[in-house]
Amino acid sequence: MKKILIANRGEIAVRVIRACRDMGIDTVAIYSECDRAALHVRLADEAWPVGPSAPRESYLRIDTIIDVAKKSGADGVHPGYGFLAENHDFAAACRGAGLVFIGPSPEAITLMGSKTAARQAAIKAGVPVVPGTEEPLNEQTSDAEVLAVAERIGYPLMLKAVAGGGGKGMRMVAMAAELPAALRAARSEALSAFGDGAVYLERRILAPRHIEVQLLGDHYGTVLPFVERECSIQRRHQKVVEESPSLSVSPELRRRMTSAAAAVARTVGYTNAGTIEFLLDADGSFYFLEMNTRLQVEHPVTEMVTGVDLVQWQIRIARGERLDLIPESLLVPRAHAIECRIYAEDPDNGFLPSPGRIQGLRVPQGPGVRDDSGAYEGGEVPIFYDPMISKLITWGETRDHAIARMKRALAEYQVRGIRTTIPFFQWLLEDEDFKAARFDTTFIDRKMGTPGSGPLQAIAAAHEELAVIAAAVHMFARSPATVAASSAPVSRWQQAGREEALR
Amino acid sequence: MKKILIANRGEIAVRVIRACRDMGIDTVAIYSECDRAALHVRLADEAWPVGPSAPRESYLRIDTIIDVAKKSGADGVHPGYGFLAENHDFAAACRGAGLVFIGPSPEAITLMGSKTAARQAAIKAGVPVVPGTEEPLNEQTSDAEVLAVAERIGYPLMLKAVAGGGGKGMRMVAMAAELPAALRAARSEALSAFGDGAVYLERRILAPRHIEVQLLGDHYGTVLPFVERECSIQRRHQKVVEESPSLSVSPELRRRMTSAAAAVARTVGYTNAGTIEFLLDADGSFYFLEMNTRLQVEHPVTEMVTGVDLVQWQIRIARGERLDLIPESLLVPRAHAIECRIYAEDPDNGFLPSPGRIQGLRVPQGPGVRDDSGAYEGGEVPIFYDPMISKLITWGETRDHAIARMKRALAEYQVRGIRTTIPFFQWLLEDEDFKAARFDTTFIDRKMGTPGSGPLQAIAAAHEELAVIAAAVHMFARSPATVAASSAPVSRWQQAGREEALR
Amino acid sequence: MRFEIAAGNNIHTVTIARKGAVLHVAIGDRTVIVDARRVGEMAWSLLVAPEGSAEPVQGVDAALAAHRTAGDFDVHLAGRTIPVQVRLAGGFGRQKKAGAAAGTGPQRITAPMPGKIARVLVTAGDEVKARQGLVVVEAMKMENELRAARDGRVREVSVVEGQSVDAGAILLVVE
Amino acid sequence: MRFEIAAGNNIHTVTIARKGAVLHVAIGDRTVIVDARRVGEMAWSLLVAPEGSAEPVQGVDAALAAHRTAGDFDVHLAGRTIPVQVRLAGGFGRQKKAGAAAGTGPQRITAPMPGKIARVLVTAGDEVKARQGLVVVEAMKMENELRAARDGRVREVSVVEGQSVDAGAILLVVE
Repeated sequence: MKKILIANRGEIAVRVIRACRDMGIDTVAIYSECDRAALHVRLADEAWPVGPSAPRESYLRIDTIIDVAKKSGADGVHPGYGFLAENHDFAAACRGAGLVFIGPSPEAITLMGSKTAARQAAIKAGVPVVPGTEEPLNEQTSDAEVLAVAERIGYPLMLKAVAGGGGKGMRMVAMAAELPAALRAARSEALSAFGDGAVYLERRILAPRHIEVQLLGDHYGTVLPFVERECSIQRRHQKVVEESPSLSVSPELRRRMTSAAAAVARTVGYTNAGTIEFLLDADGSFYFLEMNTRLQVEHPVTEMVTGVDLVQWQIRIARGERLDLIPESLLVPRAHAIECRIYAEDPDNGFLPSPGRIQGLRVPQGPGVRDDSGAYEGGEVPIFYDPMISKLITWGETRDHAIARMKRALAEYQVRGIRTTIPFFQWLLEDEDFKAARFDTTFIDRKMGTPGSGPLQAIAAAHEELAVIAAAVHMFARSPATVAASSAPVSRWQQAGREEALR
Repeated sequence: MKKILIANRGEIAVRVIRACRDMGIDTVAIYSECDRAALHVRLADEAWPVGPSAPRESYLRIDTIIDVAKKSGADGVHPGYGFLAENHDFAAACRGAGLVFIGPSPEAITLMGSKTAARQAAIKAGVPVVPGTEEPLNEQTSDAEVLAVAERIGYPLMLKAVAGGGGKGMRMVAMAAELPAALRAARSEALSAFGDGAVYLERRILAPRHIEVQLLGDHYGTVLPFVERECSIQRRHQKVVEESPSLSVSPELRRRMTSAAAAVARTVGYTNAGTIEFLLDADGSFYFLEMNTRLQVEHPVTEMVTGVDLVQWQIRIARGERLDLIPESLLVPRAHAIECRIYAEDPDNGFLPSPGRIQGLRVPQGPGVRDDSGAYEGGEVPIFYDPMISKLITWGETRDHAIARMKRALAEYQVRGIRTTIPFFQWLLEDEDFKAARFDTTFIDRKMGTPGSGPLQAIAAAHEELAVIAAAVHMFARSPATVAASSAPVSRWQQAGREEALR
Repeated sequence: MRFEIAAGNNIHTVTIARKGAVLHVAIGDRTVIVDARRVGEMAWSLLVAPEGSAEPVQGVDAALAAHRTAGDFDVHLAGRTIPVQVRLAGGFGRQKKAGAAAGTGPQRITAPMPGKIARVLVTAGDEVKARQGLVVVEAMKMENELRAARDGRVREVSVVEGQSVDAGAILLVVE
Repeated sequence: MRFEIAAGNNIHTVTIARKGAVLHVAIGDRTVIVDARRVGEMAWSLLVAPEGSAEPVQGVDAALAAHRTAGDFDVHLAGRTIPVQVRLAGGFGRQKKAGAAAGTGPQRITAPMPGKIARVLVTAGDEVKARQGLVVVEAMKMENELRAARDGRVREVSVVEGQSVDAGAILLVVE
């Protein structure tokens, strides 16, 4: 492969561009109207327009994207995550056009992409699953029929998109009365995110941990699992913090979970990168939840503790290389890594989306810090796409060390002009239960729902006073009277910003 | 230790601040007049002025710094590298004031800081040294006397500052006629850098590699060596690229060199971080060169391949902790790391210093990249100090991978408004000999001195044309006629930059 | 120079004056000595004298982001984001009166962020109850339902489904 | 709009015009179609049509840094730093004449960078040889000796040891 088209945008497109550059492979970006000046467009070797801003008219347009791939002379396509990453038609269209799809086969996507079929595969591999519906409930299934199925499974239960992933189209349903509204919302979300409104039901395990196993499989039958990722810190079924390893997984449990994950993948002849998600119950039993047939958002924590570049390996596998990594080395984590997903959402205002222009950006640097970002100072965060603008990952000699570095990095991180979830993480990382790794998937909702657990943005009085001082200084400096009489620094700054005339 | 004063500036002050923050320790920065707005001042918990911009009036003022440490309530002092880091009077003054000096004892600094005494210590430890003068040649030594000593050693030879380090006060002397001028220059540099103009002479090993061994020693007699660093890529005896491990060091040689290094340190009862520098001859024999009794600029490459935070360990050792790292793990490098020192020098103009205001800064991000920097957009690079503004470090699964990532990172790195050595590294990293690790300490001078080896800034015609287009677009966009008639993006940008009035 | 600055639940009266190389910032009955250095168009390196001291040594790296309303900022410092509103002395008094007047008038439902109108749930003339959903704004693949603050009647609907709106745009009015 | 742009050893005549959403940039006898989007005060995302194509798809992320002389820039792209000088059409003709006249006159020794005068090696009236050291400027702990370009006599020394100088400052004149 000499040239790869990245059928995605944002931080993951940038991530793939970087991996390609490290391999000496040319890159082709695609962009919608509002993304003309996005970072992935700036960093790619080529960039082609694919349509208007709405995803259905651009990043989900298989025909346009295949056409661009051919015109640009690309010989491979990386789908990233989201958009078309788990769309078997897209994988098939790539194959049909003679392009290498950097991911599993269309057949594997179809099979594991159906959450209900995937459950069957897990059962076949001898891996326990959460009790739930055998068949998908498509858009034609009436509310009454769904209610009947739900009664059989019992409440509380989880309503999930058959074509789902990333928490989209997922709802917890505590009682029958909630089902119709939840069904409507989940279907609408699923339809908009995946183009498929079918859902299924699963019993809700109370207070489970969400543990997942990264896999790589090559075209010669080798499937290798990696040390687990702990992804229990979720808000609205959306992961917000991930780490590796999990403090709740002993080496013995790790052996069993990673073997189970690899067994599921082998059962379906899986190739390229994929992830098996499990629920880990408080009693130590685990259940197959679903398989993500693509790269995960949180893949960097695995990279940080194993040293393996997963995107590079996706490409190497796709071009026919053998997976010659040492299996044992992938199961022994090197210390600890943690990731915080930085969303353009306002944690002080119900996590309301906060798109807009980034007026100022300071990215943290230094030892143990990695920032995978699609943002830059002056860039726009559009209203049309997922609000995640970057992923901050830290590595430390211990979990405490990784968390300490994360706190340091968050304190250095400034994203100005929009609101982000950075303050939310600062609150979270101070929580005693979080620090002790005492949590499950209900953690955030419980903590944030507890009255008196303190407002998220618990601004200390001292910080408030300093903010008042800073604002006063800023306004004072720019008032005409004081600017004229001010000292060198201010005027020199202004002078430096002045553009000289063309002579 | 609750509060540490960092007796330094620039990237290393920032590096130490970050380590302290990771440990929950408060930080006190010091600043000279021109550094009021420097990054280390911005990031520290406290910042105290210590005098005018000239180093002798601020960063070298032991009395002022001790005074600030006491007034601020600091209980520890980290000297960084350079300035007072290898000044035994400073270490002693800290001790006298009841402050923990985060480094070796004043006695060890005195002993190993004298390059001639250090040679004696190495001989005592059974480690071979380069033939040279036994006694320092102080400022009173006449040219004639020095010439006489030089005749005995034989040309070519190296002239070095007794109090030296970092390549300062060092000159290669090919023949007697060159000695007086070299002596004058080396003494002047040494005096200005270390406050001591004494020099010594050493036989010049032809085409050696510069290999060094990082050590940590605690207060309970444990001295642990780390996998070697390869530092042969030097310009004017100043390291510019460092990596770990060295491709020229086999595991067997590593065992011998690291044991020799540890033996020297144990002989002098060394504590805290230090580095033993060796010359490695083409025949595989190695010679003790000197010991640096401080943290090295290039310590991050060791951190990247061992996972050990050396600055944290300096602090832990200083506060009396035991060095409980697993010795073997420090000698087995995890893949490969490489560092490029970004200097504010113009490689197209004889590496002329290039201080000034940084008009624009884009720092590379993504997997395997670390930037330890003292720079920020809008910040000044002063004329008074070392021109190094940042260190770019990459890690890769192999040396080739680390180099590929370095090239990618350099391509993303933009430092605008001053000239830097970034283009120099892009030239270097394409060199076939460099890529094959076929080099010694004369590499850069040979490569750059070879006529027809191509100009450093071999700008391809295609890039030149693109630069012309970019400049034309920029000038076109800002001419009054076109700005008025221009499309949305330009005017929106300008609008966003406008400050609104106070109502 | 005198400001009123709102932060959190407090409105501080702040007087600021240059004295030689430093600024004296009076907040309430305390005067803070500040050495301020601009490090960007909207960024400051402040060194602040701790309580009881005249030596400005406490480091505060502060950057501001301006809101649409003049004088409203997010102040970023110590990894926190603190919204503040700055007015010239007396500014809040005037504003509060205006606000109070508006409080009793019709409810203007505005877009909390830029987005697209996913659904309009009412039409002009409809009677609505407090907490009833009026309009759904979609941004970043999330739907946000805006509700009525109190009972009333829809006077005017200014948007249609599918329309893009800016933050602050008036979507409908309930009286 | 027409410019003369010097880069490397070449002076390019460049004509630039907007045609719909793109720019047509004529360099010599080739016209390049460029889709330009500003991404910062001095930064551009350019998409350039490759030779023989009308589709602007080749990505060029370019940022500029202005020198003191108007129209002189460093262009940063693809990790390279490329100095260019932009003049309105005919600008270099005028400048070259002025430059030629200066070439035969007295040598003005100027500071190549901001720094401090470490040593002055000559005094007014001294005869100097080509390559002879005249003054040493120190910056960033490195000493840089400035030498005479050809034989002559020192007419004027404008600096003293220890003095700070800006880049471009005239240090002494040799005639």
